[in-house]
Amino acid sequence: GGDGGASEETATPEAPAVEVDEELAALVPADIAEAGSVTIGVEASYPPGEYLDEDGETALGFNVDLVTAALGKLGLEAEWVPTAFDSIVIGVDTGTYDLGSSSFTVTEERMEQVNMISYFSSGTQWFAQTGNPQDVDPDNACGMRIAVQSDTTHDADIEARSEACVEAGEEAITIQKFENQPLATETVVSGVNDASLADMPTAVYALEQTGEGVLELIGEQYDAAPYGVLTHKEDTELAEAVAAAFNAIIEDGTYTEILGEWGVEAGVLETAEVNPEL
Amino acid sequence: MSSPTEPVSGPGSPNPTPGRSTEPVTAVPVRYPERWVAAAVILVLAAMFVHMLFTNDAFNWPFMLEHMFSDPVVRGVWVTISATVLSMLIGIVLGIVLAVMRLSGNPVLMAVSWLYTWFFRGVPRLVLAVLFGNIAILYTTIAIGLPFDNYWMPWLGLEGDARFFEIDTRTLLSGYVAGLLALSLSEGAYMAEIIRAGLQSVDKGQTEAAQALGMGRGRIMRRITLPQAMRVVIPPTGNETIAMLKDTALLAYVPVTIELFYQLQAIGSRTYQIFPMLVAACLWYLTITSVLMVGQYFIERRFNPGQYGGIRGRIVGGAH
Amino acid sequence: MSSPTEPVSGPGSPNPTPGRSTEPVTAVPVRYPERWVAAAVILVLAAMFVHMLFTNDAFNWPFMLEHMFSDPVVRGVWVTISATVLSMLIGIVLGIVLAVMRLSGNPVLMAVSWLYTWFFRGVPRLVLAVLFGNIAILYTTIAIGLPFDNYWMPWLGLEGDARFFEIDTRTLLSGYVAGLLALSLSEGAYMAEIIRAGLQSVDKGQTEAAQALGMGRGRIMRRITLPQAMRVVIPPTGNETIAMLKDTALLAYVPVTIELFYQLQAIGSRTYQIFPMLVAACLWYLTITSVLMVGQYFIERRFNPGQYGGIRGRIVGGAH
Amino acid sequence: MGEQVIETAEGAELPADALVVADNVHKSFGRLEVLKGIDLQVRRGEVMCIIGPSGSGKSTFLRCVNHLEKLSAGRLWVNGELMGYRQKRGRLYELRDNEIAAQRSDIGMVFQRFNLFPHLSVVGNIIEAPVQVKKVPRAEATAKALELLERVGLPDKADAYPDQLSGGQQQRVAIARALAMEPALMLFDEPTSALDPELVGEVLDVMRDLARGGMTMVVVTHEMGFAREVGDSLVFMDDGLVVESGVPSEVLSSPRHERTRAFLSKVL
Amino acid sequence: MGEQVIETAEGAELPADALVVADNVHKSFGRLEVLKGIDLQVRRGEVMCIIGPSGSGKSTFLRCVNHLEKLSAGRLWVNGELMGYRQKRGRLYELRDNEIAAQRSDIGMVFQRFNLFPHLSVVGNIIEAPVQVKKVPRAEATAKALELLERVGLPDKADAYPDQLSGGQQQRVAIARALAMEPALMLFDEPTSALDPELVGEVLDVMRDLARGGMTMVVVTHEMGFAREVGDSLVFMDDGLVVESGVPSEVLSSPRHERTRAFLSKVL
Ligand SMILES: Nc1ncnc2c1ncn2[C@@H]1O[C@H](COP(=O)(O)OP(=O)(O)OP(=O)(O)O)[C@@H](O)[C@H]1O
Ligand SMILES: Nc1ncnc2c1ncn2[C@@H]1O[C@H](COP(=O)(O)OP(=O)(O)OP(=O)(O)O)[C@@H](O)[C@H]1O
Ligand SMILES: [Mg+2]
Ligand SMILES: [Mg+2]
Repeated sequence: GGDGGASEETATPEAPAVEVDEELAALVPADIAEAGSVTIGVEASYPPGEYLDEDGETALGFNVDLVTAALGKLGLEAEWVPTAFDSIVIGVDTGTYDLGSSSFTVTEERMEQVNMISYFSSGTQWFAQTGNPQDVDPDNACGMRIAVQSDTTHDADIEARSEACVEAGEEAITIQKFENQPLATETVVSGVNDASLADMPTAVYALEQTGEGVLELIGEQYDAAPYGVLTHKEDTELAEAVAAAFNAIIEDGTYTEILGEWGVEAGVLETAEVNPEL
Repeated sequence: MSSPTEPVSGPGSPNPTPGRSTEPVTAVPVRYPERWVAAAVILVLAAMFVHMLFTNDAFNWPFMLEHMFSDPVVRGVWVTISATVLSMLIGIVLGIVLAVMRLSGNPVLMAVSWLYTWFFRGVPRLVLAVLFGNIAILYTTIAIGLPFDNYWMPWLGLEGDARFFEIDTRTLLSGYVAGLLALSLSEGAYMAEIIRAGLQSVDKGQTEAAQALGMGRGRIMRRITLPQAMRVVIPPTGNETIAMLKDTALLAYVPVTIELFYQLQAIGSRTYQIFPMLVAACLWYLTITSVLMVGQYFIERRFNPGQYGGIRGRIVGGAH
Repeated sequence: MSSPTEPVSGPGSPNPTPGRSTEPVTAVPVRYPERWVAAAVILVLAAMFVHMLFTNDAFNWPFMLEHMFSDPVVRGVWVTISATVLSMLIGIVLGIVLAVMRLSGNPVLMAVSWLYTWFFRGVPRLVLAVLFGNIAILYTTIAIGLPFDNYWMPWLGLEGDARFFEIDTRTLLSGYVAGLLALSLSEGAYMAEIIRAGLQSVDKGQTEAAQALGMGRGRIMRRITLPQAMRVVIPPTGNETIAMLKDTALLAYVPVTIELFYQLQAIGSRTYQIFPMLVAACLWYLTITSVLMVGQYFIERRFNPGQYGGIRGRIVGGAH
Repeated sequence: MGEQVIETAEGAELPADALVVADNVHKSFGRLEVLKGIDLQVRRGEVMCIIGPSGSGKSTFLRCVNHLEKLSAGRLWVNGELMGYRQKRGRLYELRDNEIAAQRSDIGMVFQRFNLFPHLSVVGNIIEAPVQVKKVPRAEATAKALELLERVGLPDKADAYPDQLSGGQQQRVAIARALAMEPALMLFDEPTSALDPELVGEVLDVMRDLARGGMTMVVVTHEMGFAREVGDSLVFMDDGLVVESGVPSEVLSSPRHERTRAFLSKVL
Repeated sequence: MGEQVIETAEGAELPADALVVADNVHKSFGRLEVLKGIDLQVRRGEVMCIIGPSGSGKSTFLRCVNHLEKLSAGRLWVNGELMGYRQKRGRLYELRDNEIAAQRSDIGMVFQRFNLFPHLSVVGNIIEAPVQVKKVPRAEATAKALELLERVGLPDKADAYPDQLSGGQQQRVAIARALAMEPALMLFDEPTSALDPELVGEVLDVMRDLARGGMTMVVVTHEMGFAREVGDSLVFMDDGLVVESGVPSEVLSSPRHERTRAFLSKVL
């Protein structure tokens, strides 16, 4: 591993203050407006999207800032509850959480179960050791050793690429699936695997954390897909309000400000939508 | 009405006074209404629970049934079962060796056994799974040769190294084998404690009798002490097996992702039908647990015949 | 050189033939070179392991030491310890009740105990943690009243319901309490098996002697049988405690994220220093495990005095 | 002879001076009938010795007396109380655990294999039941225990553990333990047969003392000398029945039944 | 008397007809000296009975004979072999576990508490050692076991488990188990003292038979009748020393030492 302590000290961006938009606030369901706050389930282990601060309690990240800003437009306080992934979806389903937000990629299958409000777009980004010593080419990775976080869209992506290799009569890709991205990244740093692919922001963050000159990006991001905030399937009212709030911060520039601070401008989305067409 | 009024006739008091009280004792057993109330409450609660299971939408039974038997899940069941069985078998053998070492009286063996137990009870299985799965990060190659050659060879003025051959660790351990190793090594430490308790519960007269017959230490352990320790060893071993069944989910950290729990979770996170998939996991684990418990019942009966009729008491000794 | 050549003098053969072989027996013990070789190999391997720990960059010791004692982590240690202790205490009490029920001979109690054990051994703790953390998924409100009112009230032509008061389950259980409940209920099932094995290992003459003294069932259990079962119960209970220490990591699913392992992982994923944080977890768990093992040693000695000098044998009976 | 008679709660009439009345006691284990109708009466202060071949049901009978075994048929009274049951309107009702325990606390029993509690010290063994059952204050119970240990000749073993005692010492502690409950009746089930010959004497001495003190005792034993010297009556059991009973010296010297004669010839 | 002499591997000269030679055997447990210098010789075919008060070291001596206890000082030979050690150039070397086991397989031992293996049937108990240690084929060992059961009078108990037998039966199985190894020497440690008087006869009968068959036996016992009738020699031990020895009838009727007299008066 590199000496990750180096970038430890980089100041985390301040979330900008937003003003309440009374018109939008009126869209919020009465009970929530009355409470004045929403609870949001978050799996805080996916920097820079969402992760825990050094106090071990506060959620940080660009997702956190975006959602907090949007809710600010609605005059709502955001209560972030760090939890495990399974618990977020179940919690939203049972009303334990009003929203779920954790770098969730929007898919058709998922939208059958919950409402998803798109607000950010992330593509897939490959990276390898500096200089790409194994000469990994994302479009022809046959026979390489590739690390990936399991159960992500990238997981499905690399599986498909491997199958294509086999069909083309070439060697399959050796895929190693890890429970989390840092572990996958670690194996690229140590040379156990040749490259990895991840969400673009995550890949950038990995580069920062592993230190200067250890890793580098390969190629451009591709297959951009939106991230979505979850609400209960029947909570369309709240979903619409949140979507409108996102559009409001896109409008007034808070949105780009936040993306800029976190260095993820590449993920900018034109408009937020409830259950967008993919 | 009986009336045993015959006088007590001097010192030879036990005068037979037959012909009375011949009815068999068919007493009304003590009533425990509180138990029946408790049972009724439990039954009602259970009924409400089952009713909830079938009426609560969260369970989404049709979806669950559709995916519970899909190919990758069924394959996962077999991986989980095989990993459980194999790691328990290795763990038990290791546990026996460690327990015997611990009780051997030999300070070297005792220390080694203690250290092993300490270390592997202390380190979480998850960490072991990660470590064994990623051993390549720690050692990129494993070399057979003389140790610390990089220190003493230069010091002796020698060049090169004292390694006879090297293996690339990326290919040494397949994920499954690495995971199995992590689970077995950890289980060995736990089994060692259980087996130690079992061995200590066997009367030492048994060992002496076997020694007096000219049996060697190993044979006494195998043929006399261990079988008698089984009675005490089986129930906690059942616990360990059932816990291991669930711990195979840690294989995902190795990473071995063809395992049952991972597969169910994968479906859950793909479709956001998390809860039905958790219930599916429960049903699968309950099924396998039931099979294991039946197995435990028969093994217990095999090693503890007295308890189930047949042989009377546990205490060796004449009728008393 | 000794020469006991005195003739065997008729039937009274044991003629004292004193004055010879007076040297004390100071024999050379059997040498086990293989043991020393094994010990040496183990030592070298351990040395290499330790050496690797300190020289391998992946471990990044300075980083680890810096974060291992940060406030949230230390708080996490206390949460983990308190959750372990509390859930084991509740689990043991539950286990005793269940084991006694299982051995009571009363079919109702036996069935209830069996069902409980079956269910809670079968369901993974992770699922229990999720369920208890989100109990609302099963029942959005918990109502105290007559059961199945929605069926029989309309049927009897009544309106309204037969519920006396209702609680919103989302506010019923705090996360910590819910998690504790999940762990304790599960532990109860495992402890029940362990304690059953212990109780069965006590000679039934002990119960009879206590009965003959006029002691009631509960008192016999508490004062006579349980203390004697301890010898067999302690080592597997030690296992359970140490396993529970690690299983408190499941509290994150409830969610209770102020727990040790979660906090360490959070640092790991924030900083991409996974290995140092895993090692920090190992060190913390090893430390707490060591304390627990010391505790176990003393408890074992307390309940098993014969083993550590003091009392001679285990077998009640005269010198032999 | 016109003895005095008392009427029990069930309406049965028992001789006033009988402490134990067994009325046609039967006991079967499954299909094995072990007791086939035992009628016995033990008066207050009487020492009754029971002899008989192995398997004749001696232990089973003693265990019936303090309800460690349930009768299959017949009735058994101790101290005017039906053991283990309550009779109401002609029906028997089992007693609750604590009621049976209360009945048993009047009856001391000494087992062949001592059955001391290995996890308690000698004093702990003795005071356990008084403190727990009779709620005697611990200090008082301990004082009493030391007195009893004196009486059985073990004043210096108060703090020893059972494992540290010889068999004879263990059996004497077992007797002290039973006496600590101040029972009206003592049952001894071959109290000396697990002992070395040298140790037998110690235990018999204690029992002899007890008998002299007026304790009612039922003793299953093979020590004919003891039976002859201490016993007020001797009962010979075989195959679940009382074959012969009477004054010990008479039964021993001139047994009336063939079976008794055969047995005595082997044992004496 | 000019007896024949054989020289052992260690260079010691032993009487040719002595099966057991104990030479100044000492044994201490910690600071407690239990055996204080025992000198004994048992000839082939001899039946030696040992008596003595409790704690005098009788059991400890027997356990020294088959090396269940290690001597503290002195030497002990069985069958011309030093038990438990090899002597080379004046130094003693402990034998390995399997070598000691081989020595023990020539010596049968019967314990006071039987110590049958509860998880094995009667036949299982008997054939265990022959099959496992001597590698006798199972069928052959079983045939032999049935023969031995016949000899100890239990032909019909082959498939019973120890828990299902009376004490006397268990002890006879224990004897059969020891005999199955065809030992040159049998050690009995109070084989009848855990038995009811009626059952004692059974076991003594078997031992009597064995003695008649020429088996060398060392018997710790309190059965003076047996010692008188069957024993070739009688040893009285007290406080870790042999106080008196000789022909049983002589020792029993006219003991030379005060201590022996006192002991016999209590036991007889
Ligand atoms: N719990 C039981 N289940 C089945 N059979 C039993 C049980 N207890 C005793 N028996 C049988 O009842 C019979 C009488 O046993 P009991 O112990 O009363 O005899 P005993 O006269 O005391 O003999 P001993 O002198 O050997 O002690 C025996 O055949 C015995 O096997
Ligand atoms: N393992 C041991 N550790 C300490 N002391 C022991 C041990 N074994 C025996 N002793 C002591 O050695 C002495 C002799 O014991 P041993 O059993 O040889 O006597 P014994 O003559 O067989 O007596 P008994 O007739 O009661 O069987 C006793 O004081 C006993 O307490
Ligand atoms: Mg009996
Ligand atoms: Mg002895």
